[in-house]
Amino acid sequence: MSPVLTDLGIALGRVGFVMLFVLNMGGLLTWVERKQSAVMQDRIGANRASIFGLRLFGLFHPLADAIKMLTKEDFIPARADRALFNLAPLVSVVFALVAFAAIPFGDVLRVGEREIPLQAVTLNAGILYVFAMLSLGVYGVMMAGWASANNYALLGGQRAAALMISAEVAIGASIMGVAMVYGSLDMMTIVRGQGAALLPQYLGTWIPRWGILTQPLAFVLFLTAGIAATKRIPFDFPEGESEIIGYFVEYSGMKFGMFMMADFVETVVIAGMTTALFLGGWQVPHLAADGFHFPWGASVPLSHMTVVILQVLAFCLKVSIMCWFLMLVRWTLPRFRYDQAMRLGWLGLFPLSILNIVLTGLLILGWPA
Amino acid sequence: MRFRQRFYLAEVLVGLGVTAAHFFANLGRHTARHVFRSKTARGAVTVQYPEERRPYSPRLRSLHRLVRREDGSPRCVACMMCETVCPARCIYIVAAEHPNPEIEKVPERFDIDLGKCVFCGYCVEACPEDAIRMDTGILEFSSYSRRGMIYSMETLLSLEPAGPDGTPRSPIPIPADRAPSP
Amino acid sequence: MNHLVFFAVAVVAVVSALGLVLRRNPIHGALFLVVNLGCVAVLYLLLGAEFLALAQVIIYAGAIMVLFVFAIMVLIPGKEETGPDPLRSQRLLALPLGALLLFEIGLILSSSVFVAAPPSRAPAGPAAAGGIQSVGRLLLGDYLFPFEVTSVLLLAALVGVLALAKRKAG
Amino acid sequence: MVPEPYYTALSAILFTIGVVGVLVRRNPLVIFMSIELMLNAANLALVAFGHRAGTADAQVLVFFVMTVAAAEVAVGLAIIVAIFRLRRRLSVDELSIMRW
Repeated sequence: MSPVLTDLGIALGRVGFVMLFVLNMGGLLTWVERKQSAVMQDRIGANRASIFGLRLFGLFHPLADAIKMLTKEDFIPARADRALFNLAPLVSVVFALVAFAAIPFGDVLRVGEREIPLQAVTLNAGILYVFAMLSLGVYGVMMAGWASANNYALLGGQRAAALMISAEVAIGASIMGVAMVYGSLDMMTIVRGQGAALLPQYLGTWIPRWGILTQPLAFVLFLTAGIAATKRIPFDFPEGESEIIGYFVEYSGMKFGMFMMADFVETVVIAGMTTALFLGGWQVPHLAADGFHFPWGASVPLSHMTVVILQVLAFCLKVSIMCWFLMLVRWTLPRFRYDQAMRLGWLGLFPLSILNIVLTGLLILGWPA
Repeated sequence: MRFRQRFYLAEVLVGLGVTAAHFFANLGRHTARHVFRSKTARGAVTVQYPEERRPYSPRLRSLHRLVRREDGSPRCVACMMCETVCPARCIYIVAAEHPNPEIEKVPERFDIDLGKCVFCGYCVEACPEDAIRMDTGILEFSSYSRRGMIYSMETLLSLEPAGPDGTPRSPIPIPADRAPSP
Repeated sequence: MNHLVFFAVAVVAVVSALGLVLRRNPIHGALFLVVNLGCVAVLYLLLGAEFLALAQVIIYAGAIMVLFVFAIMVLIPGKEETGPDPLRSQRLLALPLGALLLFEIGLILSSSVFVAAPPSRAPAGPAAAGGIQSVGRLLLGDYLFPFEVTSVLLLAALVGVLALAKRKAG
Repeated sequence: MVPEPYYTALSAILFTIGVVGVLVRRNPLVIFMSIELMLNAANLALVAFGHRAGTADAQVLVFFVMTVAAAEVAVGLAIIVAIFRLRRRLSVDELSIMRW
């Protein structure tokens, strides 16, 4: 096989893995959302969809939903701006999907002579890339609000735009602290930096240097702003299906489904980013490239392939846990009002993240190296 | 508000703790039920309706039935009390002479339009002969047309009272337009 | 490969720029401009300016144009430019003027100064020159003073906008 | 590698389209966006020249241009919104009250 084809295959494989992971997680989250909320509220949740009587705890419901949405009438309001109306859900979904590309899901995989970084796209400024893609998602929302020719949708779109701008400012400012600690904007480097030991002179090699320990304030700020960026409860006033209706009132069928999908995919992206920046990404505690090295002296040598698989599994597990946590938040907190969320974003999160940057800078400068 | 409550995050964490505790407790119960086949653990208060039913209260007003005499004829004497008292005007009676001279009349037609009925039970209260009751325990009747919601005397006479726990003993009457097509 | 990407992106960029100028609806114009900015970001990537490409997307597309779209949505001037144009004859002059400008720029660019061979010192390569590190070093090293002055400029803009927006209508 | 003259040529075309847009359109918002297009074209030319020179200085300059553009857009949009509040219409032809 020619090297060009091999390169193409590897690139396709990397992108394909991430796409599969994100899309499946997004689809699965529709099930998790129903089931988790049910379990939290002493209910059972959706369990009726079945194939040949096989129910599998309602796992077929995402499939049934997809069929339902694909076969529903695709209604376009008479005065709508047809081109933008059709484009808007696509824009929402695409930017949410590509955002995950810069998040590493494993360390370097060595096959023969080749070294394959387990990341869909290798970028020097991966954080900025994810950030840029997330910030472009707002166009889908604004286009939907505008193109529907519905004043409620327009207001919803404007609320969404205002929310996402204030959330993104806070996200951008809070990840700067992480970038400062690990000295890079490349997500791979940041994740590698989290494999080292925290305060080795005092704690030995017991505790890994994860972002949540070095940047606890940034973690809370990022998570809050990240939830706001997904436009889900408690920050769901852009849509607020039941009361204040939002930017996708006029949408039906699969286009509506794509907006929902974009929200779920954004949840996965936020979970992935939190994992990569604060929870050590694909790092398994005490797992080095050649196996486990425990601080009490024991070590378990492992083959390269095992280590890589363990790392990818660890990443998937952490992302799942984060998704679970985001769902927990979504089903626990009541909705913020528009002005409350703006106040929180601009007067709470933003100044605090600036404070975090200043404190981090002082610590880095003043820390006895 | 106390200081701790003004600082929203602490209260958020408390709330998350409550919901997470519920989640894990229920998850454990579900696991015990489905994996370890525990009979007592119930992770949810849900009643899985068509398969599982809660016992109905004996006072529940369900589908009407017409009570029969010993000889099988309707006990109803077509006095029109129920038709008069019905606030929804869903009862339609046509009276006829009864062969037995001791009994004044008998209904020739006794139709109840269940599409209109509000299940107030006034007809049961008004009946001087205790000829109409609402104790069949049947709640699931439906039709594809308004015509199908009109139940005739023959149907109403054929119904049985519900069992002691409220389970219906007679089959749900299926209107003609809902009958499975051959 | 690079040529292919360049020409594809260039065509999209020109078409979207024309869309901005020609479309009546300002929302469409704004979205065409977003596409154009995205194209230029891709061209920055081709030129090895990774940081600028991302900054272009974040600042221009993600913030400035959102502001534009927001303003257009608030004002909804969708029915503008429909009435008779009193200055139509003057506006038509814009086309020959534009052609003249293009010709002039072409002349300048094809003059000896620009066509001359690249400077003798070898380019350090796009990775070294365009990477985020080198830009950062320059920004906080040689250009520290302008960098700091920029913050004052932003503050002034912030205060100015607040002063303009706070005023009650009528 | 695509030679730099291609980039500068594209930048010239975009710049000209922006100029024509400023001259032709009557809606101040569209004129403003055309100005942004011109700025952008100039940025592209700068980066292309910087690429030829092999230094990152041009990129720093472009970065400053972006920052200034952000500030300028904020102020400009605020002015346009203020004018709209005052006149209820948006057409540059009617904004001649400041003329001598």
